[in-house]
Amino acid sequence: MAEFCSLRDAVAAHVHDGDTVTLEGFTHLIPFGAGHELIRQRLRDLTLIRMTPDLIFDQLIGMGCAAKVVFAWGGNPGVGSLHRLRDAVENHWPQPLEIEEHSHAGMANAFVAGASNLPFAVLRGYKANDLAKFNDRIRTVTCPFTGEELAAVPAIRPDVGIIHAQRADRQGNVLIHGIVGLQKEAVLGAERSIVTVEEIVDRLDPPANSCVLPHWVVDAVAVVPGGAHPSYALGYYERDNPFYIAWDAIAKDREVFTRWVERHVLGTTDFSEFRASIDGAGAGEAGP
Amino acid sequence: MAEFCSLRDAVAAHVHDGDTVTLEGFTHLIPFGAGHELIRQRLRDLTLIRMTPDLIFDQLIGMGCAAKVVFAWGGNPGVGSLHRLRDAVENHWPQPLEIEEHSHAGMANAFVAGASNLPFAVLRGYKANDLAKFNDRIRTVTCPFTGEELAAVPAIRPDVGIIHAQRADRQGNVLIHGIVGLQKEAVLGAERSIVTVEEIVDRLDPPANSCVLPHWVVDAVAVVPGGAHPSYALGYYERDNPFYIAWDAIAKDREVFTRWVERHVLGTTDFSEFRASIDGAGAGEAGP
Amino acid sequence: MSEADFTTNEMMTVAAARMLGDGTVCFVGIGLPSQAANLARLTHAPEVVLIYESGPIGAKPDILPLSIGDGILAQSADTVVPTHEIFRYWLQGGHIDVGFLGAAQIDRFANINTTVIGSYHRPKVRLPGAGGAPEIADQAGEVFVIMHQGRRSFVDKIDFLTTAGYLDGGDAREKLGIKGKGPTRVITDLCILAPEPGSKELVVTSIHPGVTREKIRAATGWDLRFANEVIETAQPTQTELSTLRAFLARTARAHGDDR
Amino acid sequence: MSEADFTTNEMMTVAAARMLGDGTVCFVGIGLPSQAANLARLTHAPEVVLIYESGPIGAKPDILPLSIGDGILAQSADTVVPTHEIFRYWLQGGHIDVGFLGAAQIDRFANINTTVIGSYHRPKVRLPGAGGAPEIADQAGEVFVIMHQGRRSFVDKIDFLTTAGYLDGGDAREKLGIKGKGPTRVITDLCILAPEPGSKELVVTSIHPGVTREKIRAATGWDLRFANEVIETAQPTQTELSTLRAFLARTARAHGDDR
Repeated sequence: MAEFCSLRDAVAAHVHDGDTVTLEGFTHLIPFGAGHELIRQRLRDLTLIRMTPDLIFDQLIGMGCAAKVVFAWGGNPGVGSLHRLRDAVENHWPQPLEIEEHSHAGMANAFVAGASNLPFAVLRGYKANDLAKFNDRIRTVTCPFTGEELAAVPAIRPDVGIIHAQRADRQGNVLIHGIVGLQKEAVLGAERSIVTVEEIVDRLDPPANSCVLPHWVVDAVAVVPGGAHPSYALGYYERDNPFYIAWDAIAKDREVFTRWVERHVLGTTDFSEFRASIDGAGAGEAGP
Repeated sequence: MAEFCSLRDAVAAHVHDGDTVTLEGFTHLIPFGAGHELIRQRLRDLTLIRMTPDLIFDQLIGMGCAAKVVFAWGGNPGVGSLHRLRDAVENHWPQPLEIEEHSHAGMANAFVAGASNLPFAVLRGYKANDLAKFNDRIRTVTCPFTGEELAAVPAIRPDVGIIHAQRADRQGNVLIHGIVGLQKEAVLGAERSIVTVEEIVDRLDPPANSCVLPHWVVDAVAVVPGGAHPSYALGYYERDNPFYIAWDAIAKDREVFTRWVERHVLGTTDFSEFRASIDGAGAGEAGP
Repeated sequence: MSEADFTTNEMMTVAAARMLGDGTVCFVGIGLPSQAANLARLTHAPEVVLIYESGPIGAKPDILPLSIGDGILAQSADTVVPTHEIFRYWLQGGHIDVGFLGAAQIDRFANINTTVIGSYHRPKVRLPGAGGAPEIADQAGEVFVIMHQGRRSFVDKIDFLTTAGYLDGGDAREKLGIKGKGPTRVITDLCILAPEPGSKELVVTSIHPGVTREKIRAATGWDLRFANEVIETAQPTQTELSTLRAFLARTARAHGDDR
Repeated sequence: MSEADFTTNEMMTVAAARMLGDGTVCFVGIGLPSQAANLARLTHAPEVVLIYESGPIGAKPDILPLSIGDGILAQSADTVVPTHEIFRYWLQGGHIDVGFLGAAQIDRFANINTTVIGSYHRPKVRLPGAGGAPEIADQAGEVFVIMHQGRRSFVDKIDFLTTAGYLDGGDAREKLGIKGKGPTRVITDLCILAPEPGSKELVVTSIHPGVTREKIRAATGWDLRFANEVIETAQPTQTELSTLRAFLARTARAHGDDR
């Protein structure tokens, strides 16, 4: 049953050290506000799951929140590398990072299997490439009708599913529209769920057959305006491409990165303060 | 690529004796017009697939079009039996009818697997009941991660997928809204597809994330106004409940049934003539 | 018929409706279950969430649907999802509290037959089949069954096990790893039955007003037992009756039903 | 720069765009593939159907998206489906004619590495990873690869096989039951390569204007061969160039890009 609370309370109540956590949103609606709150509350040893890690995982990894990352494509879209992810994998900084690496098709199917309460997903995939050589969670099953061998991956059923959505109504029913990615699956397959939204409205009035999460499958709803920034929220604000571009230089250097997070994330109490802190300068300055 | 044509031409081009054919639509948008055309063209030895057979299968079975039916629930919803289905199973009239019987969950998953081009579907289901005893197409697979045993059913990949939808645009893009059932899967998993629609519009203007079938996955689009009657088309007309009620008496008796089909279906050249033929009298009279 | 009087059907529907707690997420079968679930929604349980297998989630129909996918269900729902999603994400996903089912035949361990009377390949009567019931009974938190009681429906032995109740009784169900609690209540036009702790055999726990034990036993195809404490079902309140009757009257008008 | 002149990047994008037939259903990777696919749509192939893995089907962006899920893709699409549906129903379902990919490293048999340079567990360079490419290359009818040519990208041996081309060449691909034809064209800033019939080794089939064989060989990490008949790539038409430049100018303005 959806409880309305601050994002700080939602994270404190539902996310614990060592949890498996997914923060989904395919380019659209990436839950940056929630990711920052994980950093502020200094969570540790998380297994972080995202099909496309993006800057939010770069920040979490660089701040030492993650013991393991499950992913399929870890880059800064249209810009280049995720330098903090690379530094963790290449140089174990700030700590070693275990990785479980899939393809998009594998992870998309794994989220569906998770929402379906199945232990595994079946797909045509991982054919004739090296992914399964380095990931023993890519296996096979045999069709009991045709004898054909297919790929199998374990279902994604995280402790906590965190997403950002456009809006909720006063009961806590959530509407997502535009690119809906794997958000529905991330919530339905999770033990607990946190949804940040742009706003609360009196009536949700969803279009026919749109993506709605009823209040009784959501644990916490927190209003975080702009909570997907520098990603975007269709109908609210555009993707902040200069932020993504500016991030490259910030993340490239350990010290610049650390100063940036200390100043703008750890040095602020919530996402609106963070937004004020970086205002007017793309991703803001790194700080002294 | 969607070709616009008459329903008669669509059926003549795409449906052949012995084909496996699904006519989907869960209570809503049942393709009655297309079903009648199968009867008019006297197709034989069809394997007919529908989760909930409904009156359209009663008519096809009673007219001897079907060699086999794959289904999960065969009744006249809210009224009672499908008498022609029963007569075929119980008394082999007008001919023996093979049945492959599933649960809704099994068939729903089988349609998804079909649209996904997988040979089988995995589900938690068919537990501790007699269905698998009489259907060797209900089997098991073992999870390669947990060792758990789950149910498996073969994917539904018919020769022809036939559905009715609210509308198409001039390119042949199709919009379905309201209860969308398994229609998308029925088309995407089929070798060939026929879509009947209420009307053609200049602009489809689908709501965000609604159920759209692009023109390049549809083979034939035929305009058949009222083509789901006595089922309904949300936004166009309501379900004709008196027809469903009247059907009970018509279908109960072989001769009454046969006269009814001969008069109203075989005695008409298309669905608009059929509608005129029964007009004003529920399901019409059975004829002399 | 005055509001003080009520039929056995009305008693059955009212008794079944009362089982549904407010806020419960209920997977609703068509017919009697739908009638009872909507009566609950219109009386004591305004926040009950009604899910129909065709796709509507949070349906609030103002008339009783004749089919499981009437337009009123889609139009009044919080959201409508594809049918496969209902079975995969919502039912199998573990989000359903109560499955509300009807049945053609039931046995003493609440096993249900909706498939055939007689042999499978040469049936005396071919029934509609399983529909959604097997997985609803498997995966919903618990199941309520609503059905008329009689010797043809309450049978000593079912001819086909369509939907598992407690199988041979005892812990047979748990032993097979079935998650849902199973049929915790069977509501009929005569009484309410529940599985006896331990044996899981259905015993009568509540008798509807004016019904005798003899009448119930006569309408049961096995040697029916009664719980140690059997209460009398509270008769329908005026609110329950008037709400139900108004609902059914609206329904008849809307369906143009002249039966 | 006058319209008569053009850069090697422009030549690459134009040459790649020309590969896409009108009406083709194309699964589009971000970056160079997206640029080329949209140029095709804006020139000779107005009915090309562009599918992005985030969910948009039939996207018609008037600016180049920076990411694979920009708002303009959703807003301009015929429909937007969940990401899993893209991979399950549309790609695996067999509805994609062409997969249009980029790559970090490619070998002589068009096998692609986008995972690591060096060893997997102790990489010299950790690349982004597989993304959608392995299954796109497996399941699309055929694949076009667009990438810059150089000794660090056109390598004798890839360190990690992320996405199968022709594996060891010959019929190695078919033998494994892979359905899609694989990379039938590799378009670079210098030339166009295609698998030689039989061996499936990439050979140069078309050389961009002003580029020498020596330059191409110098930019290739293996002993590159040329097809028996090598043509010169037709230089960009004025329409192609002006359309591409206007598209990129609109993009730069919209993204506030001051790079």
